[in-house]
Amino acid sequence: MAGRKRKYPQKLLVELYRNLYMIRVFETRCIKLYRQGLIRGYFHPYLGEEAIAVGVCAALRPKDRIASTHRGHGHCIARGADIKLMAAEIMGRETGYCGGRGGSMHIADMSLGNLGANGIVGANMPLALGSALGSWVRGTNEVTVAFTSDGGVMNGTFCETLNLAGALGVPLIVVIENNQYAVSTTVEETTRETELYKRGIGLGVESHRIDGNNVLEVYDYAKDAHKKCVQGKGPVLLEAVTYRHGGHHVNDPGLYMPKDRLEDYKKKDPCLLGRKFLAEIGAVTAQKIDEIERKVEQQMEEAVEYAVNSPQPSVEEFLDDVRCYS
Amino acid sequence: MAGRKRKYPQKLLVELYRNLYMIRVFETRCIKLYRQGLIRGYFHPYLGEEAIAVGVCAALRPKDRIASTHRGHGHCIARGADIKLMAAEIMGRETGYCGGRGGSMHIADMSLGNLGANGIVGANMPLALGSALGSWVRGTNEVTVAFTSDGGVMNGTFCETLNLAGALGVPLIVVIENNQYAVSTTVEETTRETELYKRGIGLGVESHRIDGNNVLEVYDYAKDAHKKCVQGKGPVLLEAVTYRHGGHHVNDPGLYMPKDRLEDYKKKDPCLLGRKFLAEIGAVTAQKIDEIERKVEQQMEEAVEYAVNSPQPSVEEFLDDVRCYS
Amino acid sequence: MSETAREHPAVQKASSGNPRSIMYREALREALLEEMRRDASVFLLGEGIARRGGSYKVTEGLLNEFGPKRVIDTPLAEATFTGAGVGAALTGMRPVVEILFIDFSMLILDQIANQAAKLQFMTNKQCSVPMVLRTQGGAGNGLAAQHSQSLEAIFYHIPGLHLAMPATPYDAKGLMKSAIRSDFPVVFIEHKLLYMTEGEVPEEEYLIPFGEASIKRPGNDLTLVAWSNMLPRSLKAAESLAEEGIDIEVVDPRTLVPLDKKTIVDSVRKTQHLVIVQEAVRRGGVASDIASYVHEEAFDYLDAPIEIVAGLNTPIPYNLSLEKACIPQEVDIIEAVRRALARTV
Amino acid sequence: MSETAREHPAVQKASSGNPRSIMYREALREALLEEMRRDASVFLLGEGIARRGGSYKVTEGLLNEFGPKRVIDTPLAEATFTGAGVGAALTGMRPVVEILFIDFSMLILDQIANQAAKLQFMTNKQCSVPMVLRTQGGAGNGLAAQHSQSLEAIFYHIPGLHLAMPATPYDAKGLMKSAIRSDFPVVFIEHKLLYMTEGEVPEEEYLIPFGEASIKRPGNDLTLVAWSNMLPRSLKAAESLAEEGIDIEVVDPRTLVPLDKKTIVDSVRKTQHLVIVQEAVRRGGVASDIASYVHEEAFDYLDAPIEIVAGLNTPIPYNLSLEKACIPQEVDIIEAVRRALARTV
Ligand SMILES: Cc1ncc(C[n+]2csc(CCOP(=O)(O)OP(=O)(O)O)c2C)c(N)n1
Ligand SMILES: Cc1ncc(C[n+]2csc(CCOP(=O)(O)OP(=O)(O)O)c2C)c(N)n1
Ligand SMILES: [Mg+2]
Ligand SMILES: [Mg+2]
Repeated sequence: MAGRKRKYPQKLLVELYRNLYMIRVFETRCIKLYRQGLIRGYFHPYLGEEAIAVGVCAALRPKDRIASTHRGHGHCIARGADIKLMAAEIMGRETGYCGGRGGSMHIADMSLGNLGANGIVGANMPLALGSALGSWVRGTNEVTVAFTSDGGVMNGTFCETLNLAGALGVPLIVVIENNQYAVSTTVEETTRETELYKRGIGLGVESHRIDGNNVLEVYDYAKDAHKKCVQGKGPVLLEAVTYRHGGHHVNDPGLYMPKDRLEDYKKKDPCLLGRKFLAEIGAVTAQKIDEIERKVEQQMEEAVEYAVNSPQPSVEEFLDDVRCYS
Repeated sequence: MAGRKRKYPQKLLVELYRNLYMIRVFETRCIKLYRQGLIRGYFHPYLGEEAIAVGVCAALRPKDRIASTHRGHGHCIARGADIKLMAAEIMGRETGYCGGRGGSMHIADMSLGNLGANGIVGANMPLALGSALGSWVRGTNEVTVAFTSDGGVMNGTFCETLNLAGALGVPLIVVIENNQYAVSTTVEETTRETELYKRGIGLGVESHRIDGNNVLEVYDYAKDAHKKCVQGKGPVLLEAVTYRHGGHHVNDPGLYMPKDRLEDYKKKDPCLLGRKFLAEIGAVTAQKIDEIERKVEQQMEEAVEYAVNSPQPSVEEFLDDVRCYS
Repeated sequence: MSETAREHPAVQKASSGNPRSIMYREALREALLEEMRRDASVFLLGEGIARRGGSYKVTEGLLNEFGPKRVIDTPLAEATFTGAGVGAALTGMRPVVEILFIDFSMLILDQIANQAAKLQFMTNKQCSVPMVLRTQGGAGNGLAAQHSQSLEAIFYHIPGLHLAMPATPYDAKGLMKSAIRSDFPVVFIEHKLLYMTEGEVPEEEYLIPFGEASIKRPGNDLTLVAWSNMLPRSLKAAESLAEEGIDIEVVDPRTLVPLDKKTIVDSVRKTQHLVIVQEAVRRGGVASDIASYVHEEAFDYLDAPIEIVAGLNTPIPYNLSLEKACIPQEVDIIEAVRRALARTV
Repeated sequence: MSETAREHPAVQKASSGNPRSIMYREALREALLEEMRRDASVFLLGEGIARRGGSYKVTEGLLNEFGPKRVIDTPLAEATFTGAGVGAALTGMRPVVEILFIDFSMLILDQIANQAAKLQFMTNKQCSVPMVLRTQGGAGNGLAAQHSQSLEAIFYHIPGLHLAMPATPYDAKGLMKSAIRSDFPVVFIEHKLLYMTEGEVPEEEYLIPFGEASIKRPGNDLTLVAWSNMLPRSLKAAESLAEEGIDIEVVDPRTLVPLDKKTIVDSVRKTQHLVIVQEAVRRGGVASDIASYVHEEAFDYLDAPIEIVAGLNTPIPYNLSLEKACIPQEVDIIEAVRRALARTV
């Protein structure tokens, strides 16, 4: 892709940066809320990986779909979710995306084609395949993106999904978010071939390894992959290499992550890069960018206020609701 | 491997051919018994694929182990099983390998390191991995062979197993018996990359595609793979290409198999080839070979007689036996 | 159970024009065919279902009519093609996924129990999962431990699934049509010994709602609850006992989830005796659960302990006489009935 | 149940030197440590168990002592590393495989139900599968539908498995040691809310045999059967009721397979009333099965229907008050006891 000339309209660059920054702010603010006891359960921040969700989702059309992971807030926001409803959900409120039933690991917004986060690593792959398969059966051409992870790749569903997608030629993009760790276990410990995209090649599927911190590189590859899928030339596999800015979840200090490695990755922080692209390619002034950032921060505060002031779900209604399962 | 000079002692060639022919005779005779109503349940003949089991097992030491498939008679015989006990088992007799509890799909002989056939396609892979893992943990160097199939490769356990074996470096040889069909479904229909060994490459594992009808080629590759495993350089993946001589099981006429294709493969019938090697490389006379064949046929008749005259299992003893599961 | 009515249109009893007898497998095929014609979002996924028409011929000829996009032969990747069914269902399709043997469903439980069953709930009803998992269970052919199990209890225990186990061609067809139209994920368990059995099935379209038991034989002395292949066996036992003047009511729940407790409890209140027959192993089976409801709701009506006739707690052996010893036979049912009635005195 | 004795050496009651109180998770760790020291064929497989010492610190420090060949961090390939445990067990090792959450065990059921549970049987006892599957279940932390289930009923229904669900540090240690020495595949279910609870555990080595219930509180008026995290809750309920003069016997089966029916039935014959408390969903749970045995064997002793207090038939919600509404609470147990006793009059 080096040397390729793609035009990036200012509008796109603004959108990309706004989303990068929104994820950054959302996660940072929610971690604070977690520490204050307002959020419970598992919470896996997307900090440091923002460019992947943002770059990929920018390449999609409204009718396309995504299937997300346990680390799903970034995908959600990049797909256009309402952060009010997200915040309310992870605080377990009635007004949240899932009425407080789902929490962080299960946020979905079917109206935006976001089939939801998933608490079972690897399980979203078949779901995404099915979504793409439905398009293929109907002859419509919605493209589905399955986000997965270096850990998810180790699960049998990865090969099964990519293989079947390849056999049928369904419009599926699989994006590996290779942040180099499954909790504290490194990729090196769990496979002999650490370039994970090569598994796609073994299955005859077009596969690339890309810089997951560079939102424009991600966008470029996703755009191409999307085009191929629309043309019936799918699936495509993208391995986006990145690094977490912290531990596995909010309660993991990540002491096993070498400090210098983290420092290196922070130098190519996806938000920093995104801001740089906006300034240099988009020719947006620092002042304008600051304005964008303030706006995002303000939206976040509104979301927090909304969520904090939202009611708890009613136990009676809940009991009524679940009677259908008896 | 072309041009390689390996010496094949006459003794080895005799052993190989004896086993090839034994499988041929066993399956052919048992199909007859099936038609006569003496055998029930599923029966998947190994006819046409004999060279794989025979070539691989000839490369093993007594202390090595194998994990077999639903199409397991060939592996069993090649590993040195007593065909009397095999025949008795598939007739459901008390004297059979599993006391009539197992049948064709579950014959095992732990004393020979044969961990058994398996009715769940793909499920023997993790079992074989565990067997190799045990050797690795203990620091002994028994090698384990996992036989699998073109269908089995499609299951997630294939990639998971090969990947974990690779990560740890355990002494495991995976042998794909690619007979080009899963029942009536072709490999082409179910994957975009029909050269199945490439999946191993994607996982960083040494992988080869070989002629599954040529017992010497199979033996050569298995011998090399075995050596690597003993040296701690495993795992190794071998894809042995072959073709069934009939339908999927005894009741499948295999009408979907193109006649000319089958004819072509019958021209390189593993038994024919084995006989040729014995005559040409081993310098054994046609008369001697005929003698070997007669001996095998006689053993088979003895096995049938043994099985037919064996008692049915006692229901009372059975009921006593299974009380431990209550 | 009022949701049932919402999900499943009421029975449209066939105006029995000319009754005809067809096989269970043909009844299932008709159901698939009719629903696929009616609704383009219905499609089939499974091993050997297209070109080969299925191991039991249930999908025979469907490839010809509907083409390879609606009748799809899959690789042996059960977890993933099942999950693909779930994903397709989430996004507007009505897939019917076939797992050849219920034994292999052990490979797909994450997609069924953690995904299909829970997605509607976890998303607070943003979506539903209108898929059918067709599978086949039971012993009786010498297929041994990994091809003979009766595993309905596992699905029965997972909230969010519906569960049908028809015993007759009539029920098979009517329930399959309802299953395909249901917005719940439905586990639909056929029995390998039933495919070739025959029964009357009207030409006219009909549906059978979930959650409605069927009284297959009315009677007054004892209630016999049985489903799937234990139904014909129980009916035979009832006939044998009728010759001695014992008048048995045979109730087939047909769907285990939702379960028509009312019909069962009403019957027991009338007969005051209950025998439940299940092919699955005794420990932790559905029979125990049904017994627990009846015990609760008809405690004062029961004249004798509820008898459960069930499979032995063991894997199924290959040898046919051993296999037989593991599964309830007519004689076992008759003995249980006698035991239950003997206590009365 | 006589096999139990064969498998598990009789309890070696600790000569209570100096009683000390340790946590459930520490008790488990001690069991692993002792057995690994005693027997070089014992090794551990799981996610994050080596370097990180496990999510609940049960395997902390074991990597240091035993090295990376006996404490193995695996990739997220549950089906395969579990199956590798089965294969290793088949060939002379005694693996302890950890599945982080019992919810994820839905990924490994083929290896457990079709392989581990059946191999001894299918090979006519040519082999055994001496492996332990350690896993953890239950709700109570706002972990939502895919990290909160109680799924023991599924394992309970598969012949060939043993099943332990200890509630106290003492039982956890003694049962884990027996599990590791057992020649049956053992499913060992811990509870996430119990890891930090404390209890007395002797310094001296001891084993607890499978199939022996423990009467955690003797009493005369009613029998309460509860296991895992429902035990402390039931004991609390019993204490509350004791203040009103209601004298409850609390029985913890400790192992569900084999199940010590005798202790339960004897207790019910004495108290004539039974309440069973289970965290798992009501439908198809183990409680129903226990009820069915008691119903059979103590029919004439029961003065009132057996009460089952169980989880709601629903996936578990994230919100804490909704979660609480799904799981039996002390007050639910107390109410059930009152209902059961009220009928007597
Ligand atoms: C099937 C399954 N196994 C284990 C877990 C527990 N778990 C949650 S996240 C995680 C690590 C995942 O690492 P990776 O897949 O690389 O994703 P990342 O967290 O790095 O984004 C584990 C082991 C799970 N949720 N699902
Ligand atoms: C998990 C699983 N799925 C499906 C089956 C049913 N089945 C038995 S053999 C077979 C075809 C297997 O083909 P392949 O794996 O290529 O082996 P082959 O029969 O060609 O040796 C199928 C679908 C099974 N036994 N196990
Ligand atoms: Mg990762
Ligand atoms: Mg094949």
